Amino acid sequence: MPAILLDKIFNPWDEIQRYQTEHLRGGQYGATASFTGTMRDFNIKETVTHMTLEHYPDMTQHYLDKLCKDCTEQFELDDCLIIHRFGDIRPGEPIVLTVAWSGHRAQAFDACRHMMEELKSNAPFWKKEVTDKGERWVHNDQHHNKE
Amino acid sequence: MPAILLDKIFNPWDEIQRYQTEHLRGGQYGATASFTGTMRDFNIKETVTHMTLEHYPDMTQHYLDKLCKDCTEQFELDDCLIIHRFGDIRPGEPIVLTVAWSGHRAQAFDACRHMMEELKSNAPFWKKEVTDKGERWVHNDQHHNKE
Amino acid sequence: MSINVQFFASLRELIGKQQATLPYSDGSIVSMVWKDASNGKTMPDNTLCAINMEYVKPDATVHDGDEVAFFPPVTGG
Amino acid sequence: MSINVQFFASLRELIGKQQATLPYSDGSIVSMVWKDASNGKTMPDNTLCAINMEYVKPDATVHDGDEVAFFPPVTGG
Repeated sequence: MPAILLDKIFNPWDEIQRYQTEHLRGGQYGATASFTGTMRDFNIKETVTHMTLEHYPDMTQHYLDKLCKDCTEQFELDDCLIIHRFGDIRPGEPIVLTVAWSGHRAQAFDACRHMMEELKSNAPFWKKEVTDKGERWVHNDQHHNKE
Repeated sequence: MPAILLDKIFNPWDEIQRYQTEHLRGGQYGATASFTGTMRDFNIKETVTHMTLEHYPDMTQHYLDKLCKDCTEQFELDDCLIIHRFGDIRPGEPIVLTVAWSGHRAQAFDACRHMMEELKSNAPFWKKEVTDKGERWVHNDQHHNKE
Repeated sequence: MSINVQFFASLRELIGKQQATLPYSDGSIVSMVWKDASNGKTMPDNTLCAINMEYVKPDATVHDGDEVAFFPPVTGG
Repeated sequence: MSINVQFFASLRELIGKQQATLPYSDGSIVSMVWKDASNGKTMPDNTLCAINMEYVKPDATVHDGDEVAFFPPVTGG
């Protein structure tokens, strides 16, 4: 049940597949729920070239590790996975992946969603838009990606 | 927003990736929620070698097509995808995949789950266990896969 | 003037056939189609019925040329 | 006898530094650490505070050797 912070583009489907192959047994889990958040090019003024995602490395890692551990217990998961980008992100690139493996679909869905909601509310990440004229911090009421 | 009935094993992650590449534009969607239901080897008596999934081809296709169409409208999705097996299925193999692409995570989660709940309640499929001593129909209160 | 009847899963095995063609009678309803196609067997309580791929109640009216299907609770997904 | 203070995102820019080391004073609380480290700037209303990677309120007690962090509402995910 790892939480992985990445400063490079990643392919969520390859990561799920790889994690499953390496860490789970084929017939063990009956239900896999996943969520991928991607940077949209939509709603972004044309001058925005990319986003920079700042984080508080130790606390972010600590927070996400604890979130994985707590979710696994609370929802009785077989396993879970969180991957989150930091650094420069371009439109169309995945920002976050949450995955829950469980024996039961309700738990898988609930856990996957809970990870996203908790992460969006509490994980120490801050988005900044980079434009050709300068930079500006994204606020919670702006909708540049999945929100 | 296709619903695909398959009589062969499929890789859900490859299918999501392929569908996304062929039918969606990179920065269009911000949120992708997926659910995969897999046949467990757990809780199944050792003599069960596989399951056979019977369906009512025209009605099943009709039902799933309508479910995709209705979900896309109801949850204002960018797109959705359902893949469901029929025929012989072995432990560890995926049975069903539902995916929702949306601008917003709540809609993606809600739609993905709604597709699964509706499908499990109403799509004309019937599971039969095949053992070395014979066959028996699975009832709703049995838990051989993600339920 | 006929009706195409389909049975699935455990009902197919109960009735002993997958398909039957019945003559259409004016004013026929789904439960009458069951009776005729099943040789008078009792319809199991939880039986689901469909006309032309849409779920209906056993008292739904059948029309000439309809496909009427009977099956047990579904267990897909 | 010291405290390590960290500022992130817009607060880093507001304060003009990422990090500060303050002498530890007995009975110190988070809001006092802000005051000392920020040269008396007003703490923005929605500021979040953490001690040693755990969220705390501004009136939480600080201990010698703690890492105290200040940052704006998070916008990850």
